[in-house]
Amino acid sequence: MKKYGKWAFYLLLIVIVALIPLYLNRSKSGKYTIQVLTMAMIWAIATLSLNLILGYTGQASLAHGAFLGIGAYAFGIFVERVGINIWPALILASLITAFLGMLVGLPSLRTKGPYFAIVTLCFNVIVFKVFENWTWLSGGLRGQKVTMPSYLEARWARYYVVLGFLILAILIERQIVKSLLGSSFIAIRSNENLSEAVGINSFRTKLLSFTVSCFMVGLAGGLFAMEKGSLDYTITNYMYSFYLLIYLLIGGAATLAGPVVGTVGLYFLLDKIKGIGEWRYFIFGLILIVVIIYFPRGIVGGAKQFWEWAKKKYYRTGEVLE
Amino acid sequence: GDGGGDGESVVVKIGLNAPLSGVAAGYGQDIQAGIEMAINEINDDGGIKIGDTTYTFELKSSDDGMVPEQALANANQFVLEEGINIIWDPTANTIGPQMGINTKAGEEFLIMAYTSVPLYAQGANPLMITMPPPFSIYLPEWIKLSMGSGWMKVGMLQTTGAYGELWGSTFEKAWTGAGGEVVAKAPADYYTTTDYTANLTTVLAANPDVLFIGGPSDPTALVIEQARGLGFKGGFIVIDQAKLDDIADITGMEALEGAIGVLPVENGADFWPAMTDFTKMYEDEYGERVTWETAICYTGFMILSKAMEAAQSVDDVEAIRAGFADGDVSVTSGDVYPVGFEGIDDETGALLMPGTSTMVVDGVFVPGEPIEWWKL
Amino acid sequence: MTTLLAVEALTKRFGGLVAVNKVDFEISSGSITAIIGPNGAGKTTLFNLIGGSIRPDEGKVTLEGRDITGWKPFSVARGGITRTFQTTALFEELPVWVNLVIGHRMRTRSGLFDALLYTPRARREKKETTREVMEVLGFTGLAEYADMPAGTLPQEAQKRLAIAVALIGKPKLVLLDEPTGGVGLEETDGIITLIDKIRASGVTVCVIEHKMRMIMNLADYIIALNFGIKIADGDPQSVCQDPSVIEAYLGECIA
Amino acid sequence: MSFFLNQMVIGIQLGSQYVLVALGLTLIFGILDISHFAHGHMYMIGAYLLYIVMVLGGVNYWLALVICMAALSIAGVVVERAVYRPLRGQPHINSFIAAIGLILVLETLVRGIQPDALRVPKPIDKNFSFLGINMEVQRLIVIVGAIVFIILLQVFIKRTRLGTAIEAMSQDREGAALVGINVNRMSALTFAIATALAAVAAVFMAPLAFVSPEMGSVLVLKAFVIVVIGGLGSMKGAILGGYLLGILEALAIAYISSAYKDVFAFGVLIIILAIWPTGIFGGRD
Amino acid sequence: MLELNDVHCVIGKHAVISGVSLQIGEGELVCLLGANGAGKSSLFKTISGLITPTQGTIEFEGRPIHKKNPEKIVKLGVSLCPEGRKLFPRLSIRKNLMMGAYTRYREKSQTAKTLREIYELFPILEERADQEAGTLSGGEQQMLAIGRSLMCKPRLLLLDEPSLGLAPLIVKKIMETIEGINRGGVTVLLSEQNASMALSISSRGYVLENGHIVLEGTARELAGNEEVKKAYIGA
Ligand SMILES: Nc1ncnc2c1ncn2[C@@H]1O[C@H](COP(=O)(O)OP(=O)(O)OP(=O)(O)O)[C@@H](O)[C@H]1O
Ligand SMILES: Nc1ncnc2c1ncn2[C@@H]1O[C@H](COP(=O)(O)OP(=O)(O)OP(=O)(O)O)[C@@H](O)[C@H]1O
Ligand SMILES: [Mg+2]
Ligand SMILES: [Mg+2]
Repeated sequence: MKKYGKWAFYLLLIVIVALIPLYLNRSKSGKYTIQVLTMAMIWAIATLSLNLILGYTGQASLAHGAFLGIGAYAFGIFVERVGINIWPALILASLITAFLGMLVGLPSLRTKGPYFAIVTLCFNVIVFKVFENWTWLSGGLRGQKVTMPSYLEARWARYYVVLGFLILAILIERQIVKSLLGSSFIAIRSNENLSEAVGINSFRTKLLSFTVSCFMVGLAGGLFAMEKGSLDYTITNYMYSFYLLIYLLIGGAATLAGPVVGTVGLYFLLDKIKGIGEWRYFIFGLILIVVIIYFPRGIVGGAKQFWEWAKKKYYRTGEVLE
Repeated sequence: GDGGGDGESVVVKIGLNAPLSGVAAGYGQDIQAGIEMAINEINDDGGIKIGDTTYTFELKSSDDGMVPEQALANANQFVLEEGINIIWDPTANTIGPQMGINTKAGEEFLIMAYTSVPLYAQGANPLMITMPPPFSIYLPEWIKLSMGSGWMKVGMLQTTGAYGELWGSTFEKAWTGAGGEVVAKAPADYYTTTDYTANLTTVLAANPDVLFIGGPSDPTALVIEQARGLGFKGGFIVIDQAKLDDIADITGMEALEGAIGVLPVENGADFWPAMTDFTKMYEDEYGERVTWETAICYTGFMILSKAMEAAQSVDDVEAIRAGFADGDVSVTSGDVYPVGFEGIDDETGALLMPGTSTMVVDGVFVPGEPIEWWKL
Repeated sequence: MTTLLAVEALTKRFGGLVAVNKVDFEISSGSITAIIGPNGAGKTTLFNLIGGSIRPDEGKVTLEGRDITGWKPFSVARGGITRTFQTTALFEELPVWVNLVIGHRMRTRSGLFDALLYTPRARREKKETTREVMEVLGFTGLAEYADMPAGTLPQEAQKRLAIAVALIGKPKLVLLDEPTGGVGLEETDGIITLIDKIRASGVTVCVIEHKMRMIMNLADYIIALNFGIKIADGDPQSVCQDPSVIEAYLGECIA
Repeated sequence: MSFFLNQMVIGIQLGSQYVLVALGLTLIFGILDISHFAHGHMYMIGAYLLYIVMVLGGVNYWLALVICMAALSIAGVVVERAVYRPLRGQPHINSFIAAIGLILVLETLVRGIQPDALRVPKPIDKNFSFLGINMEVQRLIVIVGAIVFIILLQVFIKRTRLGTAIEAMSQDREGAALVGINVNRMSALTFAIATALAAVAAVFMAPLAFVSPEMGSVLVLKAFVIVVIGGLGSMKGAILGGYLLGILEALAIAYISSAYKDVFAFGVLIIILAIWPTGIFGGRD
Repeated sequence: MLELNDVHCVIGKHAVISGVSLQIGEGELVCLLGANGAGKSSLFKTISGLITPTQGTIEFEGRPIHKKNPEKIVKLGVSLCPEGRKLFPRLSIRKNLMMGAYTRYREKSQTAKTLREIYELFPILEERADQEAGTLSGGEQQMLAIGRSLMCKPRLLLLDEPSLGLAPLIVKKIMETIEGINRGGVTVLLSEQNASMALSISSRGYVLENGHIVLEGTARELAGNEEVKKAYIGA
């Protein structure tokens, strides 16, 4: 019964989220909000991908900005220069990102903890420099245009596409972390030496997690290109890796709702306070410090803890009453 | 203000998509100042009149931090939330992506592009106006000045990135075409590098006569200073992003001896009488020296308002774009506005404003003649 | 009885120190072997060498005749040897039952596609894992703690959980490094009983211990190390009376 | 040959700055385990302090060095107290988020107060020539000064009671408290020393470049890489790594390509970590 | 010398010490018995300041110390050899020991003498003086931990299961050493799993269960008590 209640809640949530564009699409400014939501959901997919490797497998990748860019460019180039239909292009772009992710993972996953973070950061810097300098690849100042088929011209259409992929990404991540494979991921996060001692090939497991994670971030990149309609080399900037990390930790790592809540919340906040100019970064910075101090497990983690605490209190009084 | 006419009065919003935070914030603010000055002047005069309606202007600025992704979002927000259809943008890397979205049906907007990169070279955009002259126009004169001084060997140390690379390759082609030699190349990222010595020693080891340098003004000044510090005695060819007067403030004129670049803005008064007053007006209001950005954007906005009048519309962007070519507009010249103007290249959308080179000789900026590049 | 594990001339040096020095011994299947010796004798190092977490400088380890020298820890575990650590190692923030699921992971095959598509194999293995977890929880007497994070368990329950995690992978041999270190008298008895049960269930045990009384009752065979060298081996009585063992380790024979 | 020598010297000078910043970071990141990404911004504050003290206050350069070190250590202590101490006991990566927050706050604040880049004059505005190398005296000051402070720090950490106490505290807080070490005071002291080193780097480097709000952001990235390459917590590693990166960059500009110098330098660093997964001096995991 | 009055402690949500009162006189060797999880280690931590009691007072030589920080309490002469050793794993043995004498930095020659005494007690520590503590074997680490807690020349020494993981011969030696230290004038509070061994050297003892003191008496009384025999001595 309880389980059905939960699913009913999720279904209701999806219905509400699906109805939003119907309301917003009536005005021009509503259309802009649709666009902001769409972008936020794309970033949320990227954050979910980081959640897999960092939140669940415990490896802090700082290269996800680069992989997002690689996915976006792969998609843009397939669509624009090769002339492939967008759907196979999206899959191809994700596969290519996953493959490159695996190549990067091979040397870098030999390292652990901060070493891994720095190796991936170095990798991101390199990718950024390469995209900056290879104008034949990145399109230089004009960037890379990405033309969408006419049925995706309307913002609400892209909103539904992205929403669909976001739900898919959440489901995929859920399937993985609740599975036996997921228990291997979590084991490595918890205690890598012990995992090895009980027969888990930690390198292969991490590599798999990283590759899947890169597939997802490549997908987010493709959707990014689809939504923006235009790309340039700055999309590979390592600042985006930092942002993904911020979204994830503020939202709540190793939870399924955390990445989505953190990303959508912060992305929206940053968009809304744009009007106050440069000082928005001051406010944003303060928010980061305060939230991380008072919600070390992020917003969702904190809420969960509170919920558990409240529940226990309830049960305890229940016991007394008996 | 209400224009004093009989009809109604409407406020027209103009968008500015510029770096207003971070390294290039000062640059964005110069642009902003030019537009603001023009708007204030027009509004104080009662706005522009089309039919019975009086129109005044209001500037909406949005910070894009030179991040294209952000610029695209800002543009969308301008168009959709504010109903804006004219957007000013002063950085080539953020204009490029916007050229991909500004013709979308129902969401058209006119890009007022402040960039010397001829972005239209790879395919014109029907809804874009480009203000400063394309950078390539200076090259023949600069090369002449340089080679006239007997400097045939150049070392290249301009900024990296797409803009710098474009400048570099254009320059290199022109230079070697004119019989010069590129003896060494060590471009540096002017936005992040704080010490250019390693680049400089590398280039100087090849004994160049002249250095091709430039990026934002401050780091460019540092390059010059460090080059002199390393004992370099030759000249500099400075790309148009760097302003020689700002550089002189930092390095002093002595270090600038032999520098070739774009004429400092105040010397523009030699050719365009209105510059003198404009310079003073700016200094009174903002308490610092005016820049080309401000002067050109001011002029550009004035021309825009004329184009609106010619088009008899403030929101039909295609008509406004066409209005730029209207005879009424092209009479304007350096007598009324601080920068000379002779109409528009209707095909590319480039405003026909001349550029002027200079060379520092014996501690003074010796100006060249304004280059009327559209006539070449 | 057949030989399960054979160690030949195993040697490990740390700088100038020879922590394990040409050690030979055999463990026959179904037995309980105890390793004793003074502190720093090289007992834990010996376990690390067998378990693969460090590589030997010389010598050979064979499991059922198969050379496993220099294998990575996870391969050794899959080959049939699991272990516990001297300072109890657990997946601390995870619930007890998840610790066991992880321990059982090497007996299951389902991978990415099973997870995504929830294939029959995934379903079957999940069921199988649940069954095994319940069984081991019962076997080690940890059922009451099943949902608690492992790190919050009492000392002695943690020790038992560490053994349970090692057992659930169905090894042929478990290596227990001081399973009763820091455990009180009554609880020690519980762990002794558990070790007996493990042997009875057909798993060979090798244990490092300092509690001689316990060893004397439990072990079939004792190996004594000192300065990395095997100084004695044999049945408990003979080792206990061995003068070199008494001098280096026991002080007096307890039995 | 003299060109190569020249380039090496410049590499060493670049490296000197890296080493000073990286050494402070080794203390904070390698020893206290705090991802203090705002360390570069403390360096930036140090440069502004120099401007205030020397240019506005008219104080002598060397005295200004001392004042800046003192003032910045206090700033470091404040940062530790206000931002990082409340985070103690949380997952390590959380300090990274707080640091990013701090970066945004500091940079916006400084730019809000003074948007323009500033210059600081050189204390000795001369050049010197030696073995075909011709450069500013200030660069010599950087090189020699860095060596002096490196030695001072080494002696402090390895030879003094307080230095060992810092190391001890970083390895086991409870154990440290039990032998009578005031752990809070030690964390504060560590921050004070680390930021004082950042001040040294800033005071040495400021006359050679601009003082601007973003001057520290690229530097800190490199410092992090250096600390990790050298092996976490290893001073030797930070020193070697810092000079290595400086020389690599200088040589990459000279012999490979200046546009790809980061690609080359960071590429080499990736290779190093692929060979030694815990850094050159095999710091802890 | 040490007096606990109705001390209560809470860790997280668990009450781990509930109403413990005990006195230790100058020069005594008192032992603390109790099953796993009874709260022995928590009590030690409370005395040495790592845990602040929620209620009750602790006095050392007449001075209240229950609100003091651990480093202050060490300075007063109370030293704890903790459960889990809490060594500095990447410092050498010598530096670990020198850190033990952190509070005695003014007495260079005295510390050197203490160091020599400890080396005599555990020769292996001198042999390996430059080895990093983290690479020592379990038992070697325990010796180092005891050595370190002695370096500050405490007047009250708290030993939390010092024989943990030590070989029988060493355990014997340690017990003798503790007796020796006590005879030298240091008051000792000792917790042990090996109750018979602990009782054999101590003068008095307390039995702790679930955070309460359930029994106290002289060593001989306790050793004779049936319940103690059954639960902690066996056979
Ligand atoms: N990584 C290492 N580096 C240097 N020496 C080491 C290392 N690991 C272990 N040693 C040394 O090797 C010797 C054997 O250690 P080991 O841990 O095997 O002893 P042990 O027999 O398990 O002792 P205990 O009963 O005290 O646990 C010890 O002297 C120890 O100091
Ligand atoms: N950090 C903690 N979080 C939660 N509970 C704790 C914590 N530390 C101790 N406890 C609980 O407090 C109680 C007393 O623990 P303590 O370690 O003091 O017992 P002990 O008598 O020393 O046991 P042992 O013989 O195992 O060392 C136990 O029930 C333990 O589970
Ligand atoms: Mg051992
Ligand atoms: Mg205890």
